[in-house]
Parts: sequence; structure tokens; C-alpha cells
Amino acid sequence: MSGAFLSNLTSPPLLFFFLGVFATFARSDLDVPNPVARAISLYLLFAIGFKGGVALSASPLSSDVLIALGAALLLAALVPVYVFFLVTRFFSSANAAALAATYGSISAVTFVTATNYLDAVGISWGGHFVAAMALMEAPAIVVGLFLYRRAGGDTEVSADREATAERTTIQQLLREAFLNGSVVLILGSLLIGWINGEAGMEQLAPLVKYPFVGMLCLFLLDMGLVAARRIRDIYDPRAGERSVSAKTMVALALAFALLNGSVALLIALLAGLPEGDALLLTILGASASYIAVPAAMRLALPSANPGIYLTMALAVTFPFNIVIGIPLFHYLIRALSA
Amino acid sequence: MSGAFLSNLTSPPLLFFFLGVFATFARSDLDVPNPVARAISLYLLFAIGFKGGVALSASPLSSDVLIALGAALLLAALVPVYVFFLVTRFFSSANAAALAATYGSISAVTFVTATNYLDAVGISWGGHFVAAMALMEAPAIVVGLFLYRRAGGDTEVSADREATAERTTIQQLLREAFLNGSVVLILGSLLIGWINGEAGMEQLAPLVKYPFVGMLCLFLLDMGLVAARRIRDIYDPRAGERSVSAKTMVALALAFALLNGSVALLIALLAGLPEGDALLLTILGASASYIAVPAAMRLALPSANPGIYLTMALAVTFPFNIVIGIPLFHYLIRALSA
Amino acid sequence: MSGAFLSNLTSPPLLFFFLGVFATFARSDLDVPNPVARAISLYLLFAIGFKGGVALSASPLSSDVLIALGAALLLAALVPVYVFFLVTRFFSSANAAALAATYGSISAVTFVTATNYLDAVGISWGGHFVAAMALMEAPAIVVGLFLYRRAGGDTEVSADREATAERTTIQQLLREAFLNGSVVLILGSLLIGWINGEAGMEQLAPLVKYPFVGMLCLFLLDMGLVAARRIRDIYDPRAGERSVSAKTMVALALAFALLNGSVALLIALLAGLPEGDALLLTILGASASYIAVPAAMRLALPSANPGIYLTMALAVTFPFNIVIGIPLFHYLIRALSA
Amino acid sequence: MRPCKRIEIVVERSAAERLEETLRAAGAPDYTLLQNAGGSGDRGYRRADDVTDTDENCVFIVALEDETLLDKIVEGVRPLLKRFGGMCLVSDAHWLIH
Amino acid sequence: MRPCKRIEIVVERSAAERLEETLRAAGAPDYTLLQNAGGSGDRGYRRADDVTDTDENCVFIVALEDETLLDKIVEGVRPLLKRFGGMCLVSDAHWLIH
Amino acid sequence: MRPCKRIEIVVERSAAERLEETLRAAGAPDYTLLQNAGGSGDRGYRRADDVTDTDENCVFIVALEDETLLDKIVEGVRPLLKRFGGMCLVSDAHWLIH
Ligand SMILES: Nc1ncnc2c1ncn2[C@@H]1O[C@H](COP(=O)(O)O)[C@@H](O)[C@H]1O
Ligand SMILES: Nc1ncnc2c1ncn2[C@@H]1O[C@H](COP(=O)(O)O)[C@@H](O)[C@H]1O
Ligand SMILES: Nc1ncnc2c1ncn2[C@@H]1O[C@H](COP(=O)(O)O)[C@@H](O)[C@H]1O
Ligand code: NA
Ligand code: NA
Ligand code: NA
Repeated sequence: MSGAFLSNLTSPPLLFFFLGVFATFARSDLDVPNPVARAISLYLLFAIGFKGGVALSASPLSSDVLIALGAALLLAALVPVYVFFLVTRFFSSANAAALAATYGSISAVTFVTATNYLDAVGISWGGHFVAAMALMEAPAIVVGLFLYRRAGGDTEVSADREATAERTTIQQLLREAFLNGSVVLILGSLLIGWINGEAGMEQLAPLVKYPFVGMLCLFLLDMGLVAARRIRDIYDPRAGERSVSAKTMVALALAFALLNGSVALLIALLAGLPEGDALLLTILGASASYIAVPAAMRLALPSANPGIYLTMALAVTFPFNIVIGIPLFHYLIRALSA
Repeated sequence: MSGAFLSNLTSPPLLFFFLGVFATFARSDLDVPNPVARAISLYLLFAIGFKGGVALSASPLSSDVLIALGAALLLAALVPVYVFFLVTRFFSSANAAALAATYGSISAVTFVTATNYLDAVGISWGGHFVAAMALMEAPAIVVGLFLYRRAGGDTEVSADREATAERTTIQQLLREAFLNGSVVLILGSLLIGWINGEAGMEQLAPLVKYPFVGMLCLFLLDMGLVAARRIRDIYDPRAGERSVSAKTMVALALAFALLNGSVALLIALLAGLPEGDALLLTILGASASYIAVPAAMRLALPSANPGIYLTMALAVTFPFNIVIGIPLFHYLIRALSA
Repeated sequence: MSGAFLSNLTSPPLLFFFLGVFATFARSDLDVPNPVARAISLYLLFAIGFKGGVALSASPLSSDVLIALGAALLLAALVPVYVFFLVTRFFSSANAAALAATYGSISAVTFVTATNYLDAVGISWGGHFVAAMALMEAPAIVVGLFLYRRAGGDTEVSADREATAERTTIQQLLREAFLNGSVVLILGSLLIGWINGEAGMEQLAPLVKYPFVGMLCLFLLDMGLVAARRIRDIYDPRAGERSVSAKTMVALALAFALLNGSVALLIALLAGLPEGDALLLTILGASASYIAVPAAMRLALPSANPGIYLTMALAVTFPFNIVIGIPLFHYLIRALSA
Repeated sequence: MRPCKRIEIVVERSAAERLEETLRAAGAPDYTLLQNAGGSGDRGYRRADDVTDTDENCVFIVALEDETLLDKIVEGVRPLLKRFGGMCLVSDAHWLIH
Repeated sequence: MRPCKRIEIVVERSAAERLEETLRAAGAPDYTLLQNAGGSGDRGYRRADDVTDTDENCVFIVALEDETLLDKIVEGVRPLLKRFGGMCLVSDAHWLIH
Repeated sequence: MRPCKRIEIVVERSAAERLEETLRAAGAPDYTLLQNAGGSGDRGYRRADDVTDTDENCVFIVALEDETLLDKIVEGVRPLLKRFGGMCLVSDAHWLIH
């Protein structure tokens, strides 16, 4: 445990994440320009998608793939339901629904960091998990909104209706969710990698494979800057009127990472996934979305407060998962499957 | 034919282009930030220029080089003339001149895609064609404006004169055309590659050579997004007042790709160019400019409508060439030179 | 001499710098988008830092390291003092202090170009000089401001005090200086490289090592554009009211490069540094800051004119150093240590 | 130069497309759009320098000659601001007719 | 605070340098420039997120204390707008003198 | 729509954070921020397309309903402009209340 834990802590990507956190708290003016940050995240989705597709092309589509995808979808549908009911006591139903969607969905960078961890410790993982990740981005959004409407959020929604001439119907939302930019890029790259296989990888490896870890370092540097800024914002007078205390937010964000991770771990073991795949499913469960879901919530639930759901996912759950979650869950998987 | 055609269709760059097109029509919010798109296109010009220069340094400057450059210039001077007269019946003389310049000039990315196609099918091509491409960017602009003035566009131009204190004289325009950013970058990189030769390539290969295909994929992904957006715009109510119908525009854009390509192919055969070089000259003829020329037209012929010439070049001719044109012309070259 | 001089002149990075200069003077519209330029400079700091750290991890921390760092700090404290007194006759004390800080500090890109020069000619250099470079960025700022206040700049400063509620105290400034973004990134990457050593380099080499020269080319292309623009601005009517003549500025900028370089060279010889390290210390002395220091001066000495100190550092001293300074000082070192 | 109204609307990025349609529907299709704006308001702080792109505002500038359209625009914009937050300012200006 | 005119000019990127000269020639060399703007007008839609950089507007903001210069500026700007399209708005404002 | 003041402040990037604090201190924490602006003024030319990022302006737009705060803001902003240069314009506008 502590071995893997330490070697994860001192891996270049993690250390660059810490560097970003340090820079923010030290009030350094270190900054990654916004278009560059977006370019690197496009790169990571493009690369992981293509790698996954090539891996998939190597092994024939077996029932394992279907089992994995099934487990992923089950997880994505299950998590938002209990998250919603667990938090309604703390939050307005709009915020509760937003949190349900956030934690039911996933963080691609957390997933990428986990695959990088597995590659580092030399444990194989199934390329189809890239597809599983992509599939898990959207469903929680729909579940969250469904719960929200059941909980009597309808008035607000019908208000929407008038205000925006039916623009946010469920169908519309589904489309927006499944055609979200990152989903399209991941699945598209996966498909292209799958079509081109090893021959394609030979052509693209110098871009999608070799510099991958380095790019991840640069991205995590930026994530460190961004996450720390939001942490600082929580304790900022400006944020005084926030409806929930910083303590509650941090506590919940950690609790959900652990709870959802454990649920996912259970499903992984029941589905009999191999070690690497089990860790990936677990970390997908433990992770929360800070890109796709917030973007959708802004449209569908503008009354929900990003200062809550976005901050919890980005500033607490994300750092916890890449720093502690990955080696911790890996340790548990080994212990339980032994 | 259909073999090469299919393997081109399923090559990673083309598939990423389709992914971009799909994302736009599916109304996904997938987007490549503008500065990043510009950075990748700078990279492609820088890389192709340097590669061409190194290739050139390997083979002594022979008469072949002069023949190739001559053929290229002939083509660049010939195409705009007949294009202008072919379209004056459909368009105002300003728009006709802009189209002449657009189709007389070239698309660097189409050229790059063609070189990538040749590398993939293992056919050699002459580095001096990079110079030929660069030389072909500007002349058509001058020819187009000359035809425009002959056609009585003078009044407008003299109006310019007053309005802008002689700022757009022919000389000035020539300078602007030949010192256009991409021309300077391509020729500069070519020269530097030529000076440094193989030794230089050893230093720069990890940037200009190995990741090249991958970068082309990312750029074509963006081109797919952009081209599809413009196609959509044509059929957009907003574009209602457009002077020409979408059908006419699409038909002309396809016709010019085929006609100009055929003319170029003829010249290539008469000049006795080897297979690879013949394809490059042909595709240079078939391609149209959507960066250098529109930029110059905005200055010299602001009364011309970019919604026509830019859209035709970018949204119809470009996709046709990279998807169908390259393998089609390759097939014809083989058939005719057999 | 002339051999090394020529091969430096014709190395890809230098030639791309000239290409940028040419493009600007030819009034080409060649341009590197701002966020991209910033991304490349982040990359260079990240890469040189990591490389330095790995190099450091190979050789045990010996007294050589301490001597080098000591020499660097001495230099950074010494240069601004005499620069200040040398220029007070030409400039207001605010401008004099800004120049002192500018020339006491360093240019990371000049340093990087020097390391690239050494790698090209196959002379080894100590990774700890990356740390030395980072350490030299800030001190001159403090010295410059100290001299400024001694020279009676206090009134202005106390005025500041009121205006900005004590925000620019010396302590505050020290913090701002030492936590400047580039310093943090360099030292952070150095530390991370040092922790991960060769194993880390194996993971990151495809990003931080192999494409390095190519990235340097792209960055110097942009530096050529930017430096030439500023040179042009000096001779621009718009700049008519400038307090000092262009001739004076150019002369001083060249004089300081030579003088400070010579002082550094002397220190290097007295400290008995090996050939490569001596050149690096010399070029650090000769170089001037055009990023960290101007940013700090804007805050601390807004009455100083960036049109003077920034232009001298960026448009005159920088080009001189990378084109002539590096091989020249290398020649001197060889001559003197022989 | 003719008198006109200068309308300045700040909305978050995700509402921009919707606002554009609202303007067109109201018969004022012309505008200038500044993207990548940050800001601070009732909904807190918007940084516009995040990896998460949800923190960004847009500024629409509309010059309106036919002032009778103003009410229609305002009525179209109000629900958007209600829903997404933002700001709408209207001031008098003179339009250089070319 | 002194009364002044606030001039806001939207032109496409390729005309920006020219406009700058026009302003200087008219004796109003000071301005603030916002680049990378999109918009929609008689000449249709401008996206400002293309690879082709010809689809971009710039917004110039000029604060003018000496109102006698206004006509000169307007006369310099009009031909530019005629030629390249765009927009010029003039409104009253107060300038904080520092 | 309620009458309000529209305040437009141009300062260089390095002073932006400070201005933000000034506004908050003056009781007007809300604003819209446009970054990456260039310009030209007493301190000469600002290109905002340099590797050296010191050449950049920011534009703050503040809508102020409670006009009694105006003086406080002005007094807070003046020393900043004195020190860093820039510009502050105030004009009348109407605020669409949502
Ligand atoms: N008083 C104001 N002045 C200027 N901009 C404002 C003001 N209030 C709100 N905004 C802008 O509108 C955005 C959304 O406002 P809100 O919905 O109040 O958070 C903010 O991020 C600001 O960019
Ligand atoms: N009524 C308007 N309000 C705001 N901006 C406008 C207006 N008309 C034109 N513009 C701007 O000026 C640019 C060029 O206008 P035009 O020449 O009419 O196409 C457009 O892309 C808009 O950015
Ligand atoms: N008259 C003006 N109109 C518009 N913007 C101005 C004006 N004067 C100054 N500025 C802006 O304020 C910045 C700093 O002004 P200055 O301190 O005068 O150099 C300039 O770069 C411009 O962006
Ligand atoms: Na999850
Ligand atoms: Na052509
Ligand atoms: Na120095």
C-alpha cells in the first residue's frame, strides 16, 4: 500500500499538480492561458480515446466488454439516485439534482490519471473502459433532472418553457448530454483508433502515446492552479452569502468520493472484473464531473449554484481521487480480491 | 482505385475530418479554440516547409526543379483567367475576381494532406513542390485584381484611392500577397531546412516529422468543424438575401475542383512529372485558398462577398479534394501515364 | 571562433529568429497568437527545469553547486548597482532603477539558447545552473528599488503607500519577485526532475527533451517578430516624445551586454568554473529580463518607461546575445582559460 | 449621425446562442459580440480563465435605430436574464450613418 | 470629471491598422482596442472562431475631450465604414481626470 | 428600467486585481471584465500580442444603480489611474431590472 501510495505521490504528474496548488496559495502569478488549457484537455481526450480504440482492436469484442459497459451504466444510473436523496436535506432540490448529476457523471482527467498509474505500476487495463468512461458522462444528467422534476421542480421548468420556448425539453437535454464535445471526441477517437488498430498507432504514437505523460503533467499543473483557486474562493469573504458552510462542502465531497468509489468497487467485484479494470470502474464511480455536467446544469438548472457543485467536484473530490483515491482503492481491490 | 480510395477514406486524418463534420451537424459543442487552430496551422506550414527544404538539400538543384516551378506558375496564372470569365455571368465582377483569385491560389492543408497520402501509399515526391506551393499562393490575387480593373471596376478602385490615400496600389498588393504570413513561413522554413539538411532534420524530426500525422488529424478535426458550420450557414435563413443560390455555389465549387485539377493534370503530364509530383501539382490546381486570398480580398475587394468565395473554397472544394479528389486524381494519373 | 560563430548563426533556432525579424521588417502579417507564445515559453521553462533537475540528480550535490549559486547571486547583486550609477546621468532615477533591475536579472530564453548551443557543440554543463538562473531572476528587482528609494524616490513611494494602502512594501515586492510565475515553474520543475531522476526523464523525454530544439525554433521565430516590432517602434514618429534618443538606447543596450558579460566572465574564471558552466554564467550576466522584471516594474515603478527598459532588453540585448554574445563569450572563455 | 439606442447585454456563454435568436426574433439581428469576458455579480465570481469553460460571460452590443423595437427586445431579454443572470444596459447614442 | 464624447467604432480586423492611422491623423491618437470580436450586420455573420482569420471584428473605444475633433474623426471614419462595413457610435460621457 | 450610471474603466492588467478590490471596498463589487485589450495613450502604445505580457489592458464595466457610491468609486479609482495610467468614463444609462 504505502509503497504504491508514495510512488504515486512522487510521480511527475502528481508533483506538477502540487506545484500548481503551491503556486496559487503562494499567490504566484503562474498561469496557463485558457485556450492552452483547453487544447491540452482536447489532446488528452483525443489520445486516451485513440489508445483505447487501438487496444480494443487488438482483443476481439468479448462478453467482458458488454459486462464492463453494463456495470458502468448501472453505476451511472445508481449513484445520482442515492446522492440526490442523501443531500436534499442540506440543499435546495435544484442544488441536490446538480450534485446528483455531478457525482453520477465522471472526470476524464481522473480516469486518465488512473490509467497512467496502472501503466506505471505495470498492470494491464481494457481499452473498452475508455468507452465505458465516455458512456458514463451523460446519463447522470438525465437522472438528476428527472429526480428534480419529480421533487416538484416542475414550476421552474414550465417557467423555462415559456421563457425559452420549449428549448430545454428532456429530449433536447439528452442530445446535449450525449453530444457533449468531450463525449464526441472520446468516442470518435476511440472509433478511429479501433478502425485503424496497430497500424494507426504506429502513425500517431509520436503524438498520442510518447508525450502523453508529459502533457498530463502540464494539465495537472493547471488543474492544481484552478482547484486551489476555488478552494481559496470558498474561504473568501466574497463568498460570504453562500448557503452552505465550507466545512459541509468539503466533508460531503470527500464522503461521496469514498462512498461512490466503494459502491463501484463492489459492482466491479461482483462483475468479476480483473484488477486493472476494477480500479478504473472504481475511480470512475468516485470521480465527479467538472466540465460536462456543469455546462449542462447551467442550461437546465441555472438556479443551482456552481459555487457548490462545481467547487466540490473540482476543488475537493478531484484532488482527493488523484492523490489518495487511486492508490487507496487499488489497495482495497487487492485486499478484497485476495 | 477503390482500394486507394478506401484506405484514404479510413486514414486517421480523414476520419478526424469526418468526426468534425459529424460533431457540427449533430450540434455538438465540440470546438477547437481559435489560437490553437492557428498554432496547429503554423506548425503544419513550419513542418512541411522544413521537410521540403531537407528533401531539396538531398537532391542537387536540377532542371526538374525549374520545370516544376514553371508549371506551377503557369497554372497559377492560367486558372484565374478562365475562372473569371466562366463566372462573370453568375456574379458581380468583384465576386468574379475574388473567385478567380481564390481558385487560382492554393490550400496548403490540401497539399499537406496529399503529401501525407503519398507517404502512406509509399510514393516519393519532390521537396521542391513545397516551394511550388508557396509560389502559387499569391499570383492569382494579382491576376484577379487585374481582370477586375479591366472589367471596369476602376471607379470603385479610384474611390478606394481617395478613401484610403492610395493604400491599395497594385505594387502594395503584390507585396502584401507575396509577404503573406504563410508564404513567408513556408519559404523561410524551406530555406532553413535546405541550409541545415539531414543534420537539421535529426534535431527537428521529433517535432516536424514524427508527430506530423497526429497534428494533421487535429487540424482536420477543426477543419471539419469549420467547413460544416459554413455549409450549414449556406442553408440558413440568416443567409436569405444571398445573391446566388446554395445549389449554384456547391455546383460551381465542385466543377472548379474537377476542371482546375484536370488542367493541372494535363500540364503535369506534358511537363512529364513523375507520379508523386504530378499528383501534387494536380491537387494544387484543384485546391482553392481560404486563408491567404480571403485576407487579401477583404483589403482589395471589400465589395466582394466572402459568404460566396470563402464558403465555396472552404466548405465545398476543400472537403471534396481531401476526400475524393486526391485518390481520384491519383487514379487518373496512373491510368493516363500507363 | 569564426567556425563556432558561423555554425551558431546557421543553427535552426537562430535562422528562425532571423526569419521572424525579416517577416516584421518586410511588413509580413506573420504572427504567433499570444496564448501560443505564452504556452511555448511555459514549455521551455518546464523542460529546462526538468532537464536541469534530472542532471542534478545524477551528480551528488557537491561544493561546485554552492560555488556556482554563490557566483550567480553575487553577480545578480553586483550588476544592478553599477548599472544604476552608470545610467543616472542619462535617465530619471525611476528609469535608472528599472534598467538596473532589468540588466541585473536574466533572460531564460537566452539561457536556454546557450544550453542548446553547448549541446550542439558537445560541451557539458551543470544542471544546477538552471537553479542559478532561476535564483538570478528576482534579486535585481529588490536592489533596483532599494537604490531608487535611496536616490530620493521615496516621496513617490509614500504616495504609492496612500494610493494603494501599503500594497507595495519591500516584503511584498520580494514575495512577488521570488514567486514570479516563471521562477516557480523553473524551480518546481527542477525539483520534480531532481526527485524523479533518470526514471522520470524516461517518461518525459518525448516531451521535454526530443522536441526541445524544435520548440525553441518556434519561440525564437516569435521573439524575432516581437523584437523587430519594438526596434521599429523606436524609430516611429509615434515615439517622438521619447526622452532618450534611439541611438543612446541601442548603444547602452549593447554596452551593458558586453560589460555585464565580461564581469560575469571574470567571476566565472575566479570561481574556476568549467568551460560550459562559465559560458552559462557569462550569458546570464550579459542577458537582461524582458518578462519578470518589466512585470514587477509596472507594479513598483509605474513612472519608469517600459518603452526604454523593456525595449533595450528585448530588442537589442536579447538579439545581440543569442546571435553574437554566445559564440563571442565562448571564444573569450577558451582564450582566457587556455 | 442619427440618434439611436445603444444596448449592452452581458450573459453567460451558454445563453449567448439563445440571446442571438431573441434579438433576431425581435427584429434586431445586428450586434457585436465580445466573448471570453469575466465578471462578478449576484451569482458570484466568474473567472473566464478556467479549464472548466462554464465560467465565462459574453457581451453583446446592439445599436438600435428603430427605438420602437426596444420594448420587444427588452421583453425578450428579461426572461433570459431572470434565468441565467446577467445585465442589460440601454443608453442614448448617435449612429454614424455611412 | 469633464464632459467628453465616447466614440465606439467596430471594424473588421483588416481595417484596424487603417482606422488607427485615421484616428492619429484626426488628432485623436488615444484609444482602447478590443480584438477578436464577432458580430452580425449587413455583411452577414462573423464568427471570430475560424481558422481563417478574416472573420473577425475589432472594437475601438475613444474618449474625446476636444469635441471640435469629432467632425474630423467622423469624416475620416466614414469612408472606412463605407468600404469595410462596421459601425460607429458616439455618446456623451464624463471623463475622470487624473 | 431604472436609471443608473455606466462606469467604464481601462487599466493595465497588472492593476486589475487592485481595481477589483477598490470597487469592492467602494461597495460596488459587481462588474464585467474584458481582458486582453490593447490601446494607446500617454504611456504610448500597448500591443497586447507580445510574449512579454506587460503590454495588456483590461476594461471594467460597472453598472451602478446607487449613484451616491459614484464619488467613492471615483476617489478610489483616481489614484490607480494616476499611478498606472488608464481611463475612466462615466455615462448615464438605463438598467433593465430582471
Ligand atoms: N452591476 C454590474 N455591472 C457590470 N456587470 C455586471 C453587473 N452585475 C452583473 N454583471 C455581469 O453579469 C454577470 C452575471 O451577473 P449575475 O447574474 O448577477 O451573477 C456577471 O458575471 C457580470 O459579468
Ligand atoms: N446595429 C449594429 N449593432 C451592433 N454592431 C453592429 C451593428 N451593425 C453592424 N455591427 C457590427 O459591425 C460589423 C460589420 O457590420 P456590417 O458592415 O453591417 O456587416 C458587424 O459584424 C457587427 O460586429
Ligand atoms: N482617450 C482615450 N480613449 C480611449 N482609451 C484611452 C484613452 N486614453 C487612454 N486610454 C486607454 O488607457 C490606457 C492607458 O492610458 P495611458 O495611461 O494614457 O497610456 C491606454 O493604453 C488606452 O487603452
Ligand atoms: Na462518478
Ligand atoms: Na488552385
Ligand atoms: Na543579467
